[in-house]
Amino acid sequence: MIPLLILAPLILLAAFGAVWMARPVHAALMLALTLALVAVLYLALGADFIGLVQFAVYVGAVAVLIVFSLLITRPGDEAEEIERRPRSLVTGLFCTLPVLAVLAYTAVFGSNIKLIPWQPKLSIAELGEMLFTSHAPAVLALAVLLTAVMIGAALFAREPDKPQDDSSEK
Amino acid sequence: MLLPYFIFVPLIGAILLAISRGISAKDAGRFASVCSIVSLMLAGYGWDAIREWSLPWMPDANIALRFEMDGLSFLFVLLVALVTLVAISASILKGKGDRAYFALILVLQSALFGVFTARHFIPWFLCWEMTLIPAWLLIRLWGGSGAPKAALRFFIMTLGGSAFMLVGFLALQLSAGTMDFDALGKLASQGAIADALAKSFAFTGMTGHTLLTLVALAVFLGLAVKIPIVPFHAWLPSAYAEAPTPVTMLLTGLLSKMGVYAMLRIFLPVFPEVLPALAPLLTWLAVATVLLGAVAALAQTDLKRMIAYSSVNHLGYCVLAIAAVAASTSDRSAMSSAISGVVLQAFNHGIIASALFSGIAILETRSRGQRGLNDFGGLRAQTPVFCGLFGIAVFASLGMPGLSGFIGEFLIFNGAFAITPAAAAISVIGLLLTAVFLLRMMRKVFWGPLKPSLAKWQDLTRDEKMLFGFLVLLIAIPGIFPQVLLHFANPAIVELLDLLRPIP
Amino acid sequence: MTPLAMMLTLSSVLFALGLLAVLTRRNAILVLVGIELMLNAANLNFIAFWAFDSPAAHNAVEPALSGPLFVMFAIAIAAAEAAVGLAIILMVFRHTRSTDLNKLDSLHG
Amino acid sequence: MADHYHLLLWCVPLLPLLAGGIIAFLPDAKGRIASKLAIGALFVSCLLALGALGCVLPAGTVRIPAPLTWFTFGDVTLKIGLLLDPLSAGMAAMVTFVALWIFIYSLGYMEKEKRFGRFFGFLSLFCGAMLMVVLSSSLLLLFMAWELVGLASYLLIGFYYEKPSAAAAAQKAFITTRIGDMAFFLGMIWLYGHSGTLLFYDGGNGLLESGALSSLAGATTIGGLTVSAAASLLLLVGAMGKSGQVPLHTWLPDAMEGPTPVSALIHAATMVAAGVFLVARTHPIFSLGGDTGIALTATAWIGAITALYAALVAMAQYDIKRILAYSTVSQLGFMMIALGTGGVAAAMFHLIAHAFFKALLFLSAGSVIHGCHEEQDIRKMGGLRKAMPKTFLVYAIGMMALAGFPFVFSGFWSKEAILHSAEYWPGGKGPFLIAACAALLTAFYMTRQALLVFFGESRSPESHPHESPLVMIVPLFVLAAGAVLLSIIGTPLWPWFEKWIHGEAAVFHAGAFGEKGAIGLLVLSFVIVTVGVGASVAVYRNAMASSDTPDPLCSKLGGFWRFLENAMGFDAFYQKAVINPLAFFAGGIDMLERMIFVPLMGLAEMAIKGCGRITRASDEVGLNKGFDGVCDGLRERADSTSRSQTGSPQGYLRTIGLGVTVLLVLYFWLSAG
Repeated sequence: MIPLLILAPLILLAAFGAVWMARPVHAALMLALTLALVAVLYLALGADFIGLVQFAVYVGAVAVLIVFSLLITRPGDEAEEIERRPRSLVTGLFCTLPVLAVLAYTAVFGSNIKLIPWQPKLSIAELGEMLFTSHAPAVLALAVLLTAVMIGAALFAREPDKPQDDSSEK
Repeated sequence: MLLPYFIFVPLIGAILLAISRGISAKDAGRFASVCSIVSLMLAGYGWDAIREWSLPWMPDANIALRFEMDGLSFLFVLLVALVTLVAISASILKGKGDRAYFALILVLQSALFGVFTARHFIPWFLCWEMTLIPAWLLIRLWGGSGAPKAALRFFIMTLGGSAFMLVGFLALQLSAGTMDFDALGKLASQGAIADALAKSFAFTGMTGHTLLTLVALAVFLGLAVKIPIVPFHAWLPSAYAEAPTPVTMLLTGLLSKMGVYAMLRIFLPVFPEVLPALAPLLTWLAVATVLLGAVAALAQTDLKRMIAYSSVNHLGYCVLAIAAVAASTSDRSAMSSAISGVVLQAFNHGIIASALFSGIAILETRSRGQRGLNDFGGLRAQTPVFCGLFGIAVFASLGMPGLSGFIGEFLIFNGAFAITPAAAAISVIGLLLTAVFLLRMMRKVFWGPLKPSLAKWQDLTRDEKMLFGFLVLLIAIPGIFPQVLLHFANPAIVELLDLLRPIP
Repeated sequence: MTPLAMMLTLSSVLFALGLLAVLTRRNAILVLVGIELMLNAANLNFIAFWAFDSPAAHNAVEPALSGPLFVMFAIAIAAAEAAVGLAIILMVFRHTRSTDLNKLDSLHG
Repeated sequence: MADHYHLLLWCVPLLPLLAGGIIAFLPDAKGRIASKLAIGALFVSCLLALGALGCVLPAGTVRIPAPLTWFTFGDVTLKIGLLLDPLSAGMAAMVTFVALWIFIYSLGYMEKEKRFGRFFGFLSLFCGAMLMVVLSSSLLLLFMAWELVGLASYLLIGFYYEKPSAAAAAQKAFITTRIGDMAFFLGMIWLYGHSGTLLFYDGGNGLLESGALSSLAGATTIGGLTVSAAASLLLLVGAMGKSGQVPLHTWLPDAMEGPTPVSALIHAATMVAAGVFLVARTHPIFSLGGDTGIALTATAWIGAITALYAALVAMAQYDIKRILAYSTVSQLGFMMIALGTGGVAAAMFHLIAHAFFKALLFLSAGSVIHGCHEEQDIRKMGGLRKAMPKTFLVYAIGMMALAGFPFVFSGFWSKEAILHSAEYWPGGKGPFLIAACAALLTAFYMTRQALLVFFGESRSPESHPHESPLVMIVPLFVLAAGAVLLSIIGTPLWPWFEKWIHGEAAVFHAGAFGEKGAIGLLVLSFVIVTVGVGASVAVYRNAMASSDTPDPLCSKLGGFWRFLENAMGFDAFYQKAVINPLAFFAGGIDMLERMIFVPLMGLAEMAIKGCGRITRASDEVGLNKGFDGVCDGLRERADSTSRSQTGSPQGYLRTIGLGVTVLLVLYFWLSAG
């Protein structure tokens, strides 16, 4: 209960930063922070393995990937971003707030299921066994998916053989 | 399972020709002739190996893609392969055509194979109509100046006839529940079709016999246009004359035979119940066809039109024999003579007409397109070999014994005279007139003093000699040994006879 | 307020924030950031239900690992998605020299 | 033995046919091999034919090899084969023998010919076909060979095809005989349809055996004729075409356009004999109606008319070959009389005797023409007796045989036999009287010809006639010997030939002349010849002073003479009555085609096209206006709608988000409610 109470505001704060920061790199870094905090929350809740995975994959891979992508691409115009924010914020909130309202309503008032408290303990052995027995097809499918993604991403990201007409700008 | 494949060999060849860019017209022709030879060999092999092939297509409606090759089909398939080969060779020799031309000829060949082997109306009719498109294109695109009009007429007339035929067969499908030729033949021999028609079309208030007569007439119309029988022949002279000469060979040698074949395979076995009623009409139309063809040929000055009319005349004999079979009730030996005569006449006329048109093609090539009766003269002195070989074809055409034309005519008249003596006796005048106009052609083109403009003509080249020699062999051998053809056809003919008049 | 409700509220807000990012940020990469946030919100829910409800009480035969398993798969798929998404964005960038979504309107009617 | 015999018999017709076939495809421009091949083949087949004759010499011998199956149609098997009886053996021996000498003669006559080899090829084909006609044991095979004879004659008459007249004559010959052939064809299939067989003799089932004959005689058909009579009449028309009987004779004089050996062959051995042979062969069918049945009566009268007509026309001709041609027509008429009045043997005897002396006459006429540098007009000849003594000698023999000079010439005895059979014919004396007149005329015109050609002074002094080479003279002497010696076997004293044909043994019959009427007939024949010759000598002895002098009879007879000279106008009549109407009719049919059928088809075409137009119009009004209108409207709406598509992804997302939210709210609202 206590780690939750501590971590929740931090997570929200970091997430807000990720959404609000005008400079893309800052936003990305705030995202990394958010993900890391969520990982800590997992650890605190007893899901050690998931937390570690979250760390490794999200913080270590995805966030870093995003940062690199930002470095490769030309960042947009910051001033324009700030200038145009109020207008886009209005429409964004117009959509977001009803969603938040519904979700929050459900979260606060809708969870009337009867819970039986326990000491959650994630057994890595059991997890592994399940992964390679009953969930083996899913793992295999995932493996194929990841392979395809790897090849596809490499293909997409590859510099084209023949430079386009805009290559003269380089 | 060879039967369906030899049908597709020319089609595959046509597709290959269509997609292979950049080969010369001559190579295209060679390739087409190779396809033709391969299908000929496969057909010959198929005679021994496999006779039947069937694929249920819409079993609920009794529709099957059923093909079968008996002796009768085999002779016609053989004729298709031979005449196509000759037409392709003649085109090559004439320097006519390109890739598309040869591809269309091969498509036509494929469809003709289908027509002569299909045993169910649906695949048969598909092939029957499929012959029309390549033939139309061949006349339209490679023909003379009047070709577009002639081709359109050909197309419209035959298509119109087919439409009636389709309606007739739909009526049979609705009432008898099948369009399979053999099944219909069996039903017909039990006299069941008229009853079925009467039941299905009770709302018309007509008797089964009347209905069946109407259906038979509809089918007859489709066949009559194709053969053609007077008065549905008017498309023929212009189409034959305007088409490029090798295509004319295909038209007269093969397309007209479709009608004759269908008469034997469909018309006689399916409608025996109304044949006696229709026989007088058929007989006198046949006599009219014979006489009109011969007399009109007498008045022609265009060699191609003359031979075209002579084809009308020769096919008239086939119709005469078929009419005799229709009229007969019991004279089995006369009927078998008539049917054998039809088969032989159809086969031999295909070959002979090809030879005659090859000769005209040679005349046309040498004279740069002239083919008038009076454009030539005295060629025998200049081109003795050509004259000799062409003369053999001419004499075969007028029924000289020892050459193939005679046997068919003898059997036809033998059968027809026993059943319908008056009609046969009148038709004999046709035989006489054939001699008159053919010999007049020989005299005007080959005999008499040599025209000075023809003094530089060369005799046949080696290739032309080979082509003509091949045709002359095909003319001479069945003339002396008709058994080579009858050996194949006779079992089928006996079968047909049994079907026509079931032994009680 | 039960811990579960708190967790769910947290994830709701996180989801809304992600959605806001998706809808308002003009940089395509930052839209991807929003999507990651929304995915994480979903993952939080899985873990929450796993952590605050005993599976034994529901007579489960198998070990109660559905939540973590789903999270595992979700993380893997999210990684894949991020990789492909970023690759696409890179390609778009190479074409248009921009990652500004407002400029990518060739589907405009 | 029978089998070997069978093969050898087949060789008789097949050897010349094969030789002809080989020559046709032989690359032999000069014809050196061709002539040897043709003569060799014919020589062998002549020996075989003589051997075959020897086989059937004993009276009553007939050999019928087993027929071969030619082909099978339906359940029916068609058989053909050869037949050796006195009739066919005698004919075969005559044909091969006479033809052989004509071949040898041609070696000399055609020596300078360009197409020498081709000529021998056609000759071989001609002989082979004729031998097949003669030896055939089946009416079908006979008909086929008959047609081949026609083909060969067509090729030979048109041998000088560059000459339009030769080309026309060949065509005329083929077509005129084909008129007869078609009748023959019908008669044949009629007989076949009735009796179920075309074999003459087939162990009791043959066409000429009692079973078939009685069924033929029993069945009646149109006009109350029996089938046998009707079929016989058709066969007779066929024979008339081939044998040049009135009114189908017009081709025969025109056939002179061919080279002279061809004329000899046509007139003597191969072509015209076929018609007479056909009637002789099928005589049992002809005679089914009795001696005065319609078939035999028709035969006799047609023969009589022909004999008289041709003899009259021959009187007024100037062309040496044309006179001989009409004399052939006339003699064929005699043979027909003989057949009609019941004497197959007399007809055949006259046929064979005639073959010898007519071949002789034609060949010597050829020799005359050759010697006079291709001159054929007898008005321009004269006095050739001195220039061509050998030719004159054999010509005189031939002429006397034809005219029927008494006792030593075969022609006398054969004609005497014909007159004999005609006289005792129960059907009337008409044919007999006409035949007697014709015989008198024969003596008259033959004497006229001989006088004009060989006697008197030459009427073309500038020409220098010369005797022909040995290769042409020797055959003439051989044939002349034949024309004389044949009389031995045909006299009433020892009528061997007549008995042999009928399968009986001949005995020497010393009292023959003592029989009733025999002496009278002999005297009559003698008188006829004497009167004919005498009259002719009286008229023509010194009549022709120069080639321009008109014929003495011309001035006396006037118009009738010119009528005869034009062969009684048959050609002009046919031109007017048959050929022109036919051409007119053909033109009419062609017009019919162009004016009626093609427009009718045009109507059908227009109807179909009209349907097409209507369909198209209805498409345009109904479908296009309706369907296309909807489509156009849709497209306009779509244009305006598509403007709402901003292309901005976030705009779409917002819309989706809003939509999802609304749905969620609705869901909760409703589920809560």
